[in-house]
Amino acid sequence: MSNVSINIDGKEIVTQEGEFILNAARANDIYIPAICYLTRCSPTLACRICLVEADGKQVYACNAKAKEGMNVITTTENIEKERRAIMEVYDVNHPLQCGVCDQSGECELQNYTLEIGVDSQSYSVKDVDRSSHDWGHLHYDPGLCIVCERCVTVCKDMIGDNSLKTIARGADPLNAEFKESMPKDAYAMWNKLNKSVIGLTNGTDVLDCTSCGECASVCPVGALVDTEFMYKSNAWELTKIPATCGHCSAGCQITYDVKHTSVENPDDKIYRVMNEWNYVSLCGAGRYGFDYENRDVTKDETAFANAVEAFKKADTIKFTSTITNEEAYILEKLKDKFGYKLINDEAKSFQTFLSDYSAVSGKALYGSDLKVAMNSNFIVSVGTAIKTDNPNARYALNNSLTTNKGAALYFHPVDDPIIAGLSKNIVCVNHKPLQEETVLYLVLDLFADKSKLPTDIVDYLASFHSTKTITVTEVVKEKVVEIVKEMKVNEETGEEIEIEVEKSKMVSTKVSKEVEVDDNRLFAMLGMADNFMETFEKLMKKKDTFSMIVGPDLYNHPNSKNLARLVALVEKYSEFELVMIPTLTNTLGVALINELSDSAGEYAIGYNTVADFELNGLGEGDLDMPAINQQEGTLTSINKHVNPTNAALTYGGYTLNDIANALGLDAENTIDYTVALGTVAGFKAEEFDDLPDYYTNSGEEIRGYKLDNLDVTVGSDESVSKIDEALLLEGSLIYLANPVRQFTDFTKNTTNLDEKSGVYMSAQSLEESELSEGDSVSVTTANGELTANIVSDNKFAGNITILPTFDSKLNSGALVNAYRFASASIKKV
Amino acid sequence: MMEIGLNHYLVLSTILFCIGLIGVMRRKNLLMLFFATEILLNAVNVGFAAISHYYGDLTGQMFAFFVIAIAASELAVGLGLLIVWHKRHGTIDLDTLTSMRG
Amino acid sequence: MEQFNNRNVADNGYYMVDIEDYPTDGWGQFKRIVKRTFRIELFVGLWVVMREMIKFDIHTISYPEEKMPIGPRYRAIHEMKRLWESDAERCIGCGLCEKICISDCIRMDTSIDEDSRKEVSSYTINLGRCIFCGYCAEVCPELAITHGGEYENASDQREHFIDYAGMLTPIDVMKANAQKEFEGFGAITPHEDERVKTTPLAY
Amino acid sequence: MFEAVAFYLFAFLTITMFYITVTTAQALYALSALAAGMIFISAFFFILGADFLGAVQIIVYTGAVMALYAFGMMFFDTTREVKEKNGNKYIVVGLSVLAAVMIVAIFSAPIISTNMQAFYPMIEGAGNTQMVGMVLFTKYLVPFEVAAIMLLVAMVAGIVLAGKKMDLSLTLLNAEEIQAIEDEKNKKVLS
Amino acid sequence: MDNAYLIETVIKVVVILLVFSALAGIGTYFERKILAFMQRRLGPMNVGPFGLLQVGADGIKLFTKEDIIPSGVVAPIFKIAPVITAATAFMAAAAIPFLPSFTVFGYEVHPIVADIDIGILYVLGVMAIGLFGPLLGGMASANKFALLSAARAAAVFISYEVVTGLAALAPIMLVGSLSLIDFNNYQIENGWLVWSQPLAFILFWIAAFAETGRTPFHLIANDHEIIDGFGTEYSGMRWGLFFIGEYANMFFISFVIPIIFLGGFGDGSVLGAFALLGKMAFFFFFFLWTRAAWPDVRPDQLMWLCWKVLMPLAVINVVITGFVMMF
Repeated sequence: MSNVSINIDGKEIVTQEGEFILNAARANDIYIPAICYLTRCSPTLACRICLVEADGKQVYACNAKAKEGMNVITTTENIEKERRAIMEVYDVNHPLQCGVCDQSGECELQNYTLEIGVDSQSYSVKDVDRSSHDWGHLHYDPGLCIVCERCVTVCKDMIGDNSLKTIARGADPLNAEFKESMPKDAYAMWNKLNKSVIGLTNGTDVLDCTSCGECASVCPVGALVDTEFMYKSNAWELTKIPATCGHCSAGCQITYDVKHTSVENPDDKIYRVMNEWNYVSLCGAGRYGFDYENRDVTKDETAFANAVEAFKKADTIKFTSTITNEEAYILEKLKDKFGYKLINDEAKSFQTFLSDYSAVSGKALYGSDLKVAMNSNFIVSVGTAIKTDNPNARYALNNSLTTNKGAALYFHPVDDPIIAGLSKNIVCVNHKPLQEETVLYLVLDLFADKSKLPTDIVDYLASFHSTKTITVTEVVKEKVVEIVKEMKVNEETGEEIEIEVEKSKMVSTKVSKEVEVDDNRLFAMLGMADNFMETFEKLMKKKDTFSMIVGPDLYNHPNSKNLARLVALVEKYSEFELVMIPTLTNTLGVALINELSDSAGEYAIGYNTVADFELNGLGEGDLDMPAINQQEGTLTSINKHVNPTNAALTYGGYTLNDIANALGLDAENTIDYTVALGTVAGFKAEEFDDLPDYYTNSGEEIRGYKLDNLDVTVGSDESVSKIDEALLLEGSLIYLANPVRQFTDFTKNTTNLDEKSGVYMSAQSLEESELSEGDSVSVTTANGELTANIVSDNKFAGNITILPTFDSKLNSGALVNAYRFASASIKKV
Repeated sequence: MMEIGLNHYLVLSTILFCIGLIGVMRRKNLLMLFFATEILLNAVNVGFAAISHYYGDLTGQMFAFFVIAIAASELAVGLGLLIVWHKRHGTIDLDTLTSMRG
Repeated sequence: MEQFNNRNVADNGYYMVDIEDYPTDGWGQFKRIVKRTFRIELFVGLWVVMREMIKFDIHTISYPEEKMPIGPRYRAIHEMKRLWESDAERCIGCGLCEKICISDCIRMDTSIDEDSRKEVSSYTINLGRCIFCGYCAEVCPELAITHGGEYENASDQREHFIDYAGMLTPIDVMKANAQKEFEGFGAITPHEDERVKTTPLAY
Repeated sequence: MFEAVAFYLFAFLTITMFYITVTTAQALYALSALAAGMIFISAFFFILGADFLGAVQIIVYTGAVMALYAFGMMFFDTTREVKEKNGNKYIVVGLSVLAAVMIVAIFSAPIISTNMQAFYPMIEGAGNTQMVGMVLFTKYLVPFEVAAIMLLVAMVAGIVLAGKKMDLSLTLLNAEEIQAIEDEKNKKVLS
Repeated sequence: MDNAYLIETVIKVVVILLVFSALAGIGTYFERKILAFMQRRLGPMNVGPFGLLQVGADGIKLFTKEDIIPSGVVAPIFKIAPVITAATAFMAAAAIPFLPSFTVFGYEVHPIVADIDIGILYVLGVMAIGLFGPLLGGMASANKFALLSAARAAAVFISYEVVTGLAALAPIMLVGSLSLIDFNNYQIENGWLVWSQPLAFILFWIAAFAETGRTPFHLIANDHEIIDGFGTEYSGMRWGLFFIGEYANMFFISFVIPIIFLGGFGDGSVLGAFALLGKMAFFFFFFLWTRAAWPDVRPDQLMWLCWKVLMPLAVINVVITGFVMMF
């Protein structure tokens, strides 16, 4: 897109062609009021307050696109009149209960009413019963609602749940005289407002969605609030502590809103999590899973002495990737000093995958990030349960589908109705497990520039193609003219006479034809529809930006090396921008910082994991450690950003740094190591306190710094092995994945996330296996056996049983060899 | 024993004088030294007054008066000197009086 | 404000006290003492106090038995009022008093009650820290928190200075219709209605 | 009998007090004990019929001399512990006893002999004060005057020695004058 | 020494102790009441009728209060100092003839504990010892305000002792005796000494304020600049002893001034006795009166007044008296 320059209120600004005037103005610090518009989402045109005059015509700034030489005036007398009228209308019948409203203090209705100076009311209408509803974890008060539809918009355009819609209000129509007496746009806005309120799409009174709470977050008034937070605290009492969400690898910007617990208890407590909802969207875990801190920890000196002793005795340190970069660096330093073996299986597999990838691509890291994915209009997702592996990747997928009119291919063995329901332009392919290579070959086949691709691969791909003749039924439309007799009343005489009228109509007739088409055997291998190629061609219309998201299924795949090379080839020889989803919060950081070993030694220390001596942020181990929301430090996100996070709550115990100091390292605080990270390839030597953490008005993310994607010298070997069709999993399958809103033991520890641990089965498989929710079953694989209760989950479909990993007590990982799928037998006990 | 004679007073005077001497010998602080001197003078006064009484002669008392007068003058001049000394040296320790030592 | 800005004290009935020069030498001081001695100023002082004693014109009151009336705008210990209509507490838990309090002595916990309404689950004013500025009463939208005239708040327990129950109008007083409305700081003035703009009511 | 009881009582008290004075390391004890001892000494004078001497002892010694010593103590910063010489304790005591006995023996030797005549015998019917007055202003007039002059000289000497710059009052001086004094002090230190 | 004399003396001592201890208490009541009236207040009103039992309440309070010995003080001296003040005040009473002698059941009572012939000198001497209360209390307190107070006590007492002595010297020259009984008798014959020695009277009176530390010269325990001076660290009854000493001293001085200058108890009649009590009452009242009316002077002004005004005047007075007596 080309740059254009427009003039807003006499200020010459440069923006991209097709950019909305509102966004262009915001990016240049020009203020245009707007209530219903959400950056990144499609304009709603509900509030009409962003009215501006562009080249003499009144347009809506959120909807009108910038054109070269456009002259925009943000306020005219008429516009002011409109805005004033709009705000007065919003205040009509709005309850005067700011005193008890949760939004009071950060309410946009309050702000705009005060700013526009509404001190009197000219309009009125009879109110209807608008009593409030409890929608499960959300509370909706239609009385307070101004029907800006931001909740509807964000649910549709960002989240993809489509759980909310506008429904009829059932109010009396407006007095017709207002049409004349009040400004035009205000009247139109009011007319619409008076007809609708927000309702649920599922027709019940309880939300059934992925429970992200984003709708409550974007609500400008107190109409939608979290039930848990409702009436707990006023906005101004809360101290906002900027942080990075520590649950998955998305590294979302959040603020912990913190206040003293109660009158009696002055200790801080997190009341809610807020975000810059214009630029970042949270998932349910990020929003509601905030109280996972390690509580009431004091300095237990004996435990600390034991820990130091254990460190002196140990030869192995096991850890998970839910740690900060600084802690990972401390572990690495300790490894250098004492020769520990660092064990972290999931990070190790990601590290291996990355290095295998680099061997072909010549880059240390994947080339793209979720922002690019969000702005692209064709996305391919391979090897990830995207909804639960990284909700932000799902949001990017959905946003691309809805606002960019994009299309997507979703390859995954598990049937996911939520992903399938994002758009009609997404094709979900539920291939069999271990077929990821086939998928990647298909992607290469469909998208790669064959002229550049190594010839052996081109040949191999060509071997799947054959021509076959199929009978195609075509619909041919023909114009048929027929004579129809009609009775007609003679106007003069009043008699009915029969006349003949000649009528022509289109008639479609089906014609069978023999057509010779290209048959791609890969489709059949993946169980795709025969006519996929047609669908694919439809999807590919007007697509110019491509993104591929690959996930953890590939890292743990038995042939992961080959997959990594294939992925690299896809990125290299097609237009795809590549994103890899790191398994856990800081897997990327750990993979870059630590030198990991394969096998453990004799005496292991575990950090947040089971070992001979456990350091634990969950409050269960031999020595307590702070949880992520009690720590300062940096986390490396999927966007290759090193994001700072701050301690929301005080922590009274020892940290890893204390142990390191006792063992001879020297740093006052953990964050002293932030600058030392610069010695790791890709990281920068920046002080923690210098790391920025904000978004600009144009939506640019200024948080921490971006990792350098370094070049890696590679040979010219681009060979990949062929598809091993013998790899198959027999029998009923299990898959290691988490339910929505759960990631690790930390999310399990929170009070607001109520997902139970157990064996997750879809309604379909429950029906087929004649089991019911709550039954205790034993799952047996070649590697082991576990017993747990069945949990029914309608967020996925199909016949695969899902075993969650967020509960380490369940120890579901022991059932599989690295790869997330396994064949298993499930019996009722 | 019950009849108190001159000897009793003289013995008392001796004891008090002895105490005063001990004080003069073992004190290092000049002010304490002055205190010991006052004890010496008082011991003598007791003797004077006793003799005066037992011999029906007022001369002893007269001397006692003069002793008191001397004590008062000694105090005035002595304290003045001490203040000067203290101003100059910040201490009134006997060990600091060494400027005449060869 | 003009009358406060004029700091030319001489024009406003103030006059400088004529301080005589201090004598610098002994003779001067002697002269002064003689002068003062013979002007018998000291005895004027003696006479004044003696005169007052003889007149026996006592200007104090015996405090615990008698008390001075205090003005309606006096800002002593807070009172939490109840609603005349329902005897319920007026406080709605809006938190404005908590916000405006400049000595940070008000704290409240709010929660949702069984009727889905906001309820104040605990409320304290730390009177040991309160400076009785009256902002809380002024900002209260419900006239729930007001200042009363109760200024005798001695106690041997600091706990007693944060007592909510003591500030709330007792229910029996309320039942007896004996709650006194506050006329002082922050209360509605008699002309409040004139300041309200009317809203059209079409139905 | 009263006389004996009084004598032994006061003798004991006096010796105790003076002993405390010379042995204690706490200056305030020394001062208090010395003052108490002075008062107890005056009791002997009252027992011995020298009423005037006793009153003078109290007024002059306790009222004036000790008060001045206390004043001095505050000046010299010795209100607390004082250091002592570390001599051989027994030698000190022995020498003191010896010297005291010798001095008292020398002075009292002629008195103990029986052929003593009273120079100024007591006059019947006159009080002690009157007799003291008579003797003092007749036979001892010249020594009395000399003593008076001595006291005057001592007073002048005391004032001159201790009273340098005593008339300076920092509260009455202005800043420049105080600065000048400071400068003068500093100059002395530097030179 | 016969037994009757002994018993009489013991009774007199006990009576004086009791009466003046009580008077010290009642004195505080009068002081508070009179000061209050002069300041248009009511004073103590709550304990007993017109607050009369306030004294008792205060006494109970002082006796039952915790006796605090702060760490850092020189404990023995600290403890004994208040006793010195109270004791010397009462010791001074030994030589004061409070009333003319009278006869009870045929036994002549002399209302004086010890009629020694150096009475006035004795009173002065014992009052001089009274200095040691504030002095030792202040020095032992380990408190800078107490130490300041001790220094002031030493300076004021030594200085005003001189004025008192010299002021009393002229009357002594006239009377020719140090016995207070002789003073009384002299004035029966020759008229009140205040007429022949007005200057000495005034000087003695002024010095009395300094010796008792009362208001124009209330510098030793000056509440508003050195807290409570030597009493800062004291609490309970030890502080109460200082208080009793101060008020007892005021009463004794109020007796001594009329005895020396205003004819004492006169010829021994009942009228004379009441006249003495009346005079005493006036002088005591005057102490309170000045406290209500006059401001305090500065310490340096006090010294200046003593050495440069009062003492020269006293010396001149002595000299003039001597000359008048010679010729």
